[in-house]
Amino acid sequence: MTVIVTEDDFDLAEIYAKLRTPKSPPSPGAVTVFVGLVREMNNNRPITSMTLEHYPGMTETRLEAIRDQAMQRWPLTGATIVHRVGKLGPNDQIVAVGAASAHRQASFDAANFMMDFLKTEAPFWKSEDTGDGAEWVSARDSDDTAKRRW
Amino acid sequence: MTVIVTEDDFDLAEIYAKLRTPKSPPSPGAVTVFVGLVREMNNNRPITSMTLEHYPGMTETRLEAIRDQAMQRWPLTGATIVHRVGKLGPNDQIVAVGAASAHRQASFDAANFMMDFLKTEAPFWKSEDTGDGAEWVSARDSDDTAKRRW
Amino acid sequence: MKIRYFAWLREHIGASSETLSFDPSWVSVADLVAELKTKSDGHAKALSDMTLVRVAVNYDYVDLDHTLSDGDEVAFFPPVTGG
Amino acid sequence: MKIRYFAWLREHIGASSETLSFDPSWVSVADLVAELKTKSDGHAKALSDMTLVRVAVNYDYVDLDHTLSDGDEVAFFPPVTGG
Repeated sequence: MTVIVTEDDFDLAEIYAKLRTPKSPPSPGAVTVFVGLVREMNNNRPITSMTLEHYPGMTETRLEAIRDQAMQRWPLTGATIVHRVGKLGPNDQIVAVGAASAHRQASFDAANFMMDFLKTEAPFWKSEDTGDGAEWVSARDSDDTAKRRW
Repeated sequence: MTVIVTEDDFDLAEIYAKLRTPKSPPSPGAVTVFVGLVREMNNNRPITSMTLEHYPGMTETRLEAIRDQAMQRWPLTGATIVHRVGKLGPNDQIVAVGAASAHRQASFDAANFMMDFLKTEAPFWKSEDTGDGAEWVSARDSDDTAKRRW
Repeated sequence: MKIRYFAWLREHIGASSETLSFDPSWVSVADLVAELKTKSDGHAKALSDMTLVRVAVNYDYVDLDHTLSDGDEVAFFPPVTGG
Repeated sequence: MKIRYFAWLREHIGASSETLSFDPSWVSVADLVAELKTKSDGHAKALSDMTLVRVAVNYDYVDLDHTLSDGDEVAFFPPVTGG
């Protein structure tokens, strides 16, 4: 499990178990896992559902490239990206990234880096439905700023 | 579950589930969880066991203070610290911190902050046994440097 | 040459993809965009402000002055919002 | 006044805690340390270099010039290494 794009829900415990105990040594001393969830409100209106569209082929290519960059930049024993597509409900899991290392700061930074790059480079688009029809979510300048830190 | 010091192993899935779905709203859009594990080697010698001593009473007080600082500093919907004491083996879980927020960077930063402060302020001491008798682990200057970032 | 559209560009154009014969007079992505905008009102609307549109050729992000080749897969989409 | 020792300080001193009657002539932690060092070779060794020792009074980190009060719980230990 390194990069997965799927309509199915994922199990964080499983992602963590594979990072904690890799098939080959060394084992890590530090594992950071991040999960992004569907928010429940948009401008004070409850979100009834979210649909995630993506660009099959390019999505996997970009996610692999982001993971490879993280593996090269930090001394990681493992890194994982899982992203869902299709229709999701409030509080559903959207994305998980995980990074394992001998060093805690490397695991934090690599996970943070992968999220920042995923947010700006991986071809996913969210549309949120509040019951009055779906609306495409706008990209945020803060995401570009976050990416430029690295 | 906010701050726990225990001899028992912990279940990351349970810690995550409580952060993902708090008893009272709002639910988070982002959850970061960090786990520290017993390393397998010390100076190229395999570690057979590690013992974690702590200062009961002060430990809980300091961990609560660290968690409170994180809750005040970032807009969190939840934060958890779990730390084990007693005898552990290679690859065993030592510590978990988790932070949930509407914002991904707040959840990353709060988890990272709690680990940096725990590493320098929470009264735990590790001794590692490589089969030739136990040795107290030395504190690292890099941990003080990490704390001063915040 | 396969052209793909995503999110609101797909909705404006009313199709997720279309296939065009490569025209050697198209040097850059900008030339292809000019051609596509003549195809329908939906195309014109979707591609009216290219500062709102990202372009990928063969899964790599490119600028409007990127040189096209026959057989390229060209995709047009809004800034991404996953994660 | 309860004194507690942890990690290698506990090992050098051979006890995890001891109880002392508060002496009003001890103004600061440094005065208490000077007194404790006279108690045994183990105490003297454990407290010989206070740059290697952290001090907490009633669960708060303090400096050597911190003023003591009767009933304080004073703990001596190395820099922490948890996490």
